Amino acid sequence: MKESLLEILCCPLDKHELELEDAEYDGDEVVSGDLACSDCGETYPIEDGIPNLLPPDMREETPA
Amino acid sequence: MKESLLEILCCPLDKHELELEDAEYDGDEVVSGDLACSDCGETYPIEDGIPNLLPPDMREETPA
Amino acid sequence: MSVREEFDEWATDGRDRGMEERHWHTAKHALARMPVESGDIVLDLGCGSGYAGRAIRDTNDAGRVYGLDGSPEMASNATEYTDDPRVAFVVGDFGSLPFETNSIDHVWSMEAFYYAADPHETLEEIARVLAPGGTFYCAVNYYEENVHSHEWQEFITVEMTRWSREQYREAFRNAGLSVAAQDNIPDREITIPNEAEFPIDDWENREAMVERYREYGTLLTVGVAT
Amino acid sequence: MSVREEFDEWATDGRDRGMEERHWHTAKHALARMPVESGDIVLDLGCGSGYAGRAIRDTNDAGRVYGLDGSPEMASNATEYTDDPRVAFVVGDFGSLPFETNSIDHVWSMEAFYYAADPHETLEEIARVLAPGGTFYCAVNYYEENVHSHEWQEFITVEMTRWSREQYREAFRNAGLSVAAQDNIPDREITIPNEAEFPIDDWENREAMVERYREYGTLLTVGVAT
Ligand SMILES: Nc1ncnc2c1ncn2[C@@H]1O[C@H](CSCC[C@H](N)C(=O)O)[C@@H](O)[C@H]1O
Ligand SMILES: Nc1ncnc2c1ncn2[C@@H]1O[C@H](CSCC[C@H](N)C(=O)O)[C@@H](O)[C@H]1O
Repeated sequence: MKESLLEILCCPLDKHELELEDAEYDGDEVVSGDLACSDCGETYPIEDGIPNLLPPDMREETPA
Repeated sequence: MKESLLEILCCPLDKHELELEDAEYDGDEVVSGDLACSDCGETYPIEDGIPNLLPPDMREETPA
Repeated sequence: MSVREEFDEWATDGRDRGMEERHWHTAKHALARMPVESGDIVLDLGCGSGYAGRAIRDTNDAGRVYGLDGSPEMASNATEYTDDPRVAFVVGDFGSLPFETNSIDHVWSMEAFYYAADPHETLEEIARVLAPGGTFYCAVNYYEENVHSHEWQEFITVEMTRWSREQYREAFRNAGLSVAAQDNIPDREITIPNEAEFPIDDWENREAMVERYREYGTLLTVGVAT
Repeated sequence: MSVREEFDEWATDGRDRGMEERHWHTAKHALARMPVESGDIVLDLGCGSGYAGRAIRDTNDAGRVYGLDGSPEMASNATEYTDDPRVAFVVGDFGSLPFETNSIDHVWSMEAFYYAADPHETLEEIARVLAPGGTFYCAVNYYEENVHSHEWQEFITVEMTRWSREQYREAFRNAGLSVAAQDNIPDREITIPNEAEFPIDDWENREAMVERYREYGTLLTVGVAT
C-alpha cells in the first residue's frame, strides 16, 4: 500500500484514525508494518503490502 | 383536465397558486375555463380540456 | 419560427407519430431503468405524442403522468392518443414550469431538452419541481459526440443546444442535480441496409450509419434532486 | 465456513479469474454508466480479481480505486494482476468498512453485496463512506426474480440474501440512498448452445438458459447518497 491510502482509511470498529507503525518500505510502497487505531489502540497488520482491516474477531478465524 | 391537476399546477411566472374560474365540465373533466393566479391575477385558458400555461408573451405569439 | 409554430407544424403533418416510432427503440431501455413506484407523479417534458407517459403508466402503475409541451397541437394529439384517466397534458414552456416546488417524483425528457431557450434555467426549474431524491432522465440524440447529429440544426428554426457528455454532467451539477448515471443506449432495431445499397438517404456509407445508431444511439444522463 | 475460508479457496483454485470472465459480459455495461470524474476515489466492494477497478482506471482516469475483499487470497491475487500505482487492495469486511465518512465518490459492487452478514448494516456503511451525491452501483445475478439463481445457495457455505427488485429499492431508501435507476442488463455474450444439445450442464432446456442470461442477466440498482 501507499501512504496516501491512510488519508481515507480508518479503524473498522470505531472509525478513528489509524497510525502507521514499524513500516518497512519498498520504494514508496509500505510492504509491512502495523496500522494502530489512535483511539481504541487495536492494531491491524500490513501483510505483503496489503492492509488487513478485518475486525479482529474475523481475522482470528484464520486456520493456524 | 381533472381538478386533481390543480394540486400541483402553479402560475408559470410567479409560482403562486391557480384558481379555476368559469369551468365547464364533461363528467369529471374540466373542458373549458380559466386558471387565474391568486397573486399576479394573470389568467391562463383551458382549451379543449388542455390548460395552456405558456407565459402570456409566448401564448400571444400565436398567429391570429 | 417559435417552438409553438415549428412543432405545431410537426404535429399537424404527423411527425409526432414518426418520432414516437423511432425514439421508442432507445427510449424504452431508458424508461425501463426509472425507479417509478406505485403512486408516483411523473412529468414528461416535451412529450410530443405522449408515448413515454403511456408506457410509464402501463408498466409502473405510476399515480399520475403529466406531459408538458410548448406546442398546443402536440398536446392535443397526445390527449387523443390515450384515454387513461391518470395521464394528462399541459401546454407550457421549458423556461418556466407551471408546477409547484417539490411536486414531482420523476422527470423524463426525450429529444426535447436541448430546445430550451436557456437550458441552465430549465435545469434549475427541473431541480425545483422535483421532490428530494427525485430523478431527471434526460435522453438526447443531438449532442456533441454524435457528429452525425450536428447538421440537424440546419433543418429546424428553433435554436438547439449541443452539449458534450461532460457539459451535461457539469450543467446538472451546477443546477443542484447529482449525476447518477450517464451512457449511450444503442439503437439495435433500426434497419441498416447492406453495404451495396449505400450511399442511401443521408448516409454516405454503412459505417457512418452503424456508428450513429449502434454505437452513439441515445445519450442518457440521469440526475437526482437533493 | 467463513467468507474468508470459502473465498480463499475460490481464489486459490482460480475461480477469481473465471468469475471475472463471466461477470464482465454484464459488468462492463454497468461500469460504462458510472459518472466517474477525473480524480474521483472509487471503492470496489468484494472486488475478487479486481477487474472492475482496473477497468475504471483505464477508462475514466479515476484518481484512485480501492478494492476491498474479505478474502486475503483474493486481495493478494488482485494485487498481482495490476501494477497501476493508483489501484490498491484492502482486506476488510462488508459489515464494518475501514473508510472515513464521506471519503469515497463512488462505490461499485458486482456479485458480492448479498454475502453481507447484515445487508442493511452494509448499506448504512456505504451511505456513510460515500460523499453527498456519490453513487452506489450494486450489481447482482442472485435475486428473487431470477428463479434460475435460487439453487446457488446449495453450493456455498456463506449465507446469501435473496432480495427482490423492490426489496433492493426499499432497503436502499431506508439506508438513506435515493434510488436513481434499476434494471436488468442482459448477458448477450454467453454462448447458448443449439436446441438439440439440451439438456446440458445445469440447463434442462434452452428456454431456461435464454431467460437466465438474455432476459434476467444482471440486476443493477443505482443509489445516490444525500
Ligand atoms: N421550450 C419548449 N418548451 C416546451 N416544449 C418544447 C420546447 N421546445 C421544444 N418543445 C417540444 O419538445 C418536443 C420535441 S420532439 C420530441 C417529442 C417526444 N419526446 C419524442 O420522443 O418523440 C416537441 O413536441 C416540442 O413541441
Ligand atoms: N462479508 C464480506 N466482506 C468482504 N468481502 C466479501 C464478503 N463476502 C463476500 N466477499 C467477497 O466478495 C467476492 C464475491 S465474488 C465476486 C468477485 C468480483 N466482484 C466479480 O465480479 O467477479 C469474493 O471475492 C468474496 O471474498
